[in-house]
Amino acid sequence: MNYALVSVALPMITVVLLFLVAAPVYSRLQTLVTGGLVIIITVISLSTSWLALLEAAAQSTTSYLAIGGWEDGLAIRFRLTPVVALMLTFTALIHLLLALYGTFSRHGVPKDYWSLSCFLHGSLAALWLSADLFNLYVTLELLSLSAVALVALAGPGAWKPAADYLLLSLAASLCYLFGVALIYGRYGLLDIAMLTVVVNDDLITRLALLLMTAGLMLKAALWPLHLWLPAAHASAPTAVSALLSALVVKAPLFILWVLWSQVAPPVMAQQIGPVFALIGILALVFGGFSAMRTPYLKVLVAYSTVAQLGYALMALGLLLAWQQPEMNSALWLFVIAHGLAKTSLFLAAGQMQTTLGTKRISGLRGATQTTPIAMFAFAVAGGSLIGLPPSGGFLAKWVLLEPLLSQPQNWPWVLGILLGTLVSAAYIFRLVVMAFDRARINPPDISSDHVGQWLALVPAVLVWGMALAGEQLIQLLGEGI
Amino acid sequence: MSNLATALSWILIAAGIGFFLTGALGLLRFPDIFTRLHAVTKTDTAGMGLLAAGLAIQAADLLDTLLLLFIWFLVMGSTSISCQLLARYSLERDPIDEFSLPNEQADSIKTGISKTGSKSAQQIKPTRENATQGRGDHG
Amino acid sequence: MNSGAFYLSVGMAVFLIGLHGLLVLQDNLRRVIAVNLMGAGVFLVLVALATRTDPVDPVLQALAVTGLVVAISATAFALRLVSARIRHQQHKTKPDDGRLSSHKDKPR
Amino acid sequence: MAELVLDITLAVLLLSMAWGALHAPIINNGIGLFVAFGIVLALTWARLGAPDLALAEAAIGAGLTGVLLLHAARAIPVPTATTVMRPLQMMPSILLILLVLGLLTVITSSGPDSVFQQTPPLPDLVEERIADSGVEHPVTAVLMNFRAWDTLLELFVLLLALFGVRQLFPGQRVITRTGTQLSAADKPVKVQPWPPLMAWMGVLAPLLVLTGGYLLWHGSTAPGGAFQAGAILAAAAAVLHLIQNLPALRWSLWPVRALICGGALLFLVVAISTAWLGAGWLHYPQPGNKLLIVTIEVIATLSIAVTLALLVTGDSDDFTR
Repeated sequence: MNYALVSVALPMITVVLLFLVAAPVYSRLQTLVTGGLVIIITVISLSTSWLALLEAAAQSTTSYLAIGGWEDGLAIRFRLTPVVALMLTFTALIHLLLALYGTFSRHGVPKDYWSLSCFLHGSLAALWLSADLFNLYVTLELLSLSAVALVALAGPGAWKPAADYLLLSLAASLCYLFGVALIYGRYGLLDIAMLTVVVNDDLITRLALLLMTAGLMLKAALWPLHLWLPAAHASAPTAVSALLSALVVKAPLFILWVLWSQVAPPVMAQQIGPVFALIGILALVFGGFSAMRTPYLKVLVAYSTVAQLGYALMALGLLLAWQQPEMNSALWLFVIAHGLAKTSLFLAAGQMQTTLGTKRISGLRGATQTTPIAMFAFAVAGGSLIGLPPSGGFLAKWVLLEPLLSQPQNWPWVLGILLGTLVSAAYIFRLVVMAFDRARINPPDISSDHVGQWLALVPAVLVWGMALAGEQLIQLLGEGI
Repeated sequence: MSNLATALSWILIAAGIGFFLTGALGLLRFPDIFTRLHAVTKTDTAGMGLLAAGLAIQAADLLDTLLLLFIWFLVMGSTSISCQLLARYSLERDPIDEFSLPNEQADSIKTGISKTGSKSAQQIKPTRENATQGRGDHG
Repeated sequence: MNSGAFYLSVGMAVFLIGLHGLLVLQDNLRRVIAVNLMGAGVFLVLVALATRTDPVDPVLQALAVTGLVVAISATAFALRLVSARIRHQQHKTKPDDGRLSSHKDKPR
Repeated sequence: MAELVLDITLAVLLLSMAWGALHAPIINNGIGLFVAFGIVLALTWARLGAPDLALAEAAIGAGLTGVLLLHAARAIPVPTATTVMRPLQMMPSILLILLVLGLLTVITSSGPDSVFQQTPPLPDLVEERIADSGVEHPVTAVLMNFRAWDTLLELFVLLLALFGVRQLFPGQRVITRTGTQLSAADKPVKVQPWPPLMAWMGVLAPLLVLTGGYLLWHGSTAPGGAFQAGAILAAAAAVLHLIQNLPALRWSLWPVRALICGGALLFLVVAISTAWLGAGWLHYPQPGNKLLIVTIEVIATLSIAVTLALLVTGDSDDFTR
């Protein structure tokens, strides 16, 4: 547990130090210095969260830490389970990749990115660890404020989507808080572990969970409430939209999972399971359809986030419907595979956009010649999104499909997954085909930035490397909480 | 507490509330900003004073009474200052003709305006200069 | 107890007024006010639930104070964002020529 | 009977002002109604027996939010009627109907034998443990000791809001790299504000600082505490800014930055040192916890005051009026 505390406290300390020093980040040297500092911080927190993962995997029970030493109901509690430790490592890994991209690639990141990314890292770590409903509200608020500040970094053009994103996420947090208030009113408890024992199925609990689910679905941009996401993610700077899609939309999904698999009584969870699975399929189809239609590169990648979250929601739905703990590994493998693949997609898209000087997909003609490595990264990461065999995406889809194939009567879910695969293949290949069209090449405006393109390739290779660690990952995540 | 004192305090409180009501009525009915400001400020101060006095009679000990009077002092100060500020601000935004202006600005306008009562901006140029020295910066 | 239930429903009503305003109004400044009203509604519910115990439940009061400070910081940021955008729109004289950072097509 | 009348009037006021604040034809009327809503809400907190919240609501909810709103409303060029109703989309109306159903369930279920009837365990838990929490007032004990982690994240939320606001005006920031003074020509001409205003603010500002200090110190035994005191000090700063002799609060001056980051940094350092040396994360040592809590509260009040002052009055070199 001490390792986890280090990976929470470290980013917060760096944020305050960066504010105190307020070092100007204008010249190349200053970017290197600040970026170097953030890279060191993320490497340390990556190693500590890795140790925490090993520790959590070793011990069977989940370890709790009551903050301030007060007994159970009163104090806020941190809990460390394999899933939480894995998400801590995943957050540190994504922040490390983006810090490297920000320091060494030529286009880099806006100068205020560094302290805000440490803020995001700290609030995410606090969110994964926290086992208290109100504390989750405060960390959610910290998370969405830093995400909006990051989106607003892209200059006046991004201020309108940032304002809409902020207003909707504030309204969503207040819906969530309303649910927390009703739960406290009904049971007098805020601690999640103690609530699981006490909760029973009545009207107020249903209303509270409904409110919290509505708030969290709006924050995670799950299908019916996703309208703010494409504008916000497309207008944000490259590294920021990678951060948003890979991590920020996953935190509300994590809380949704905690709520429905732990807090809600099993009979209620079984009723909501099919609903989530159905919404997942609709998200896949409609998200994919919008991704196919949009003429803009970054909007395509943003809509593919909305679509891929459909997979995660379907895994959650089926997990709740059949109450089988090993479906957990499907859900979390999706989250990690999608995070890595989406980082690579956004970095590659950002590189191609700045090098070819166009925001439209039609401007990517001949990208395989002008920006070969970026296009390669895009295709490899796209392969994992579709779920081609040896990639992380395929691993998750395989774990999801396994129980479905064993019982023939739930063929509609298999049909939904295949439909989703088809749609995601459609919008990825739409772009790959455009890139191989070498007849009317769109000449690059500026010399391509090789370091940045190779950095965009790293997460794509990682997501394909996930298959190597497939067995341990499935076994680690299998037993659920 | 003798019932005479309670009766007196309730009379004072009723009078205070009466003042507040007339102030609100004045705010709704009066035509322009100056008269409405006048109505609200005067009745607020008087009503607050009566209310404070009425409550002070029922107050348990000296500390509460002093607290009530202190509140009344603050209300009196704030409302009068803000009323003056609002009046000067609206006067500076659209100066009205010279007849109803208070003393020193009235004659400066008289010297400024050759024709009778025309309110065109350039003719009352002088009043703008001396009005600015009194304008607080409402940044 | 009935005063608690009464204020519970008043809090819920204020929350609904705020939510309705947020969904219906177009002017962003008013939507910020709407979000503040939603916050006030939720805090009303919180404290209405707190009045069930004899000395009012301190935990819920602390939650409400914490929520209030979150609300003010979020509102300050939202207001500055909204007014910055309005000020930027005023100064934007030349038509937007598809510069990289700005994003013309608003996907519906 | 009297309580019922008070409840009904407060409820009617709250609902009508809430609706008016959103749908008043002119935006400034809307903001005025919202500030009045804040004050009536503070009255409701007092009626419901939550004095801490009443203080915080009056200082923060009605006061500072009102100033921020009016400041933002000045950015809108002409106060036109801005209640263009957006066509009521399908999705929001469905959401709304669901929530109205929720309202009915809440009312029906919170009748006399209501589901909420059973008393929650936490308040009596707080009563027992308050002796060794270092503070007598239960709300401050919960804020500063039992749920200290929430308050720590709270300070970071404030810090983040200020940082988010700061980078919205990168273009207009006039930080002279070499620190040379602005030339006399473009220094804003000092307009001497109206003398009686100066006099009254001269009385009001020290009074506000005094009240803030009293609230902070009294917070350990009675309603009050870091947030309420910080908000009142920020109000004092706003008042001083009105008469333009607020000392230059600039982000580029390191003491200002130190003050702003002080609260969050100290709390985090305490958390880490208790985890490392002491018994556990934010586990205050038993004898010294009152002193520790008071120092954290004082520094937190200063940082909250300066942060809110900067949020309300805006950094002087940040953007010119």
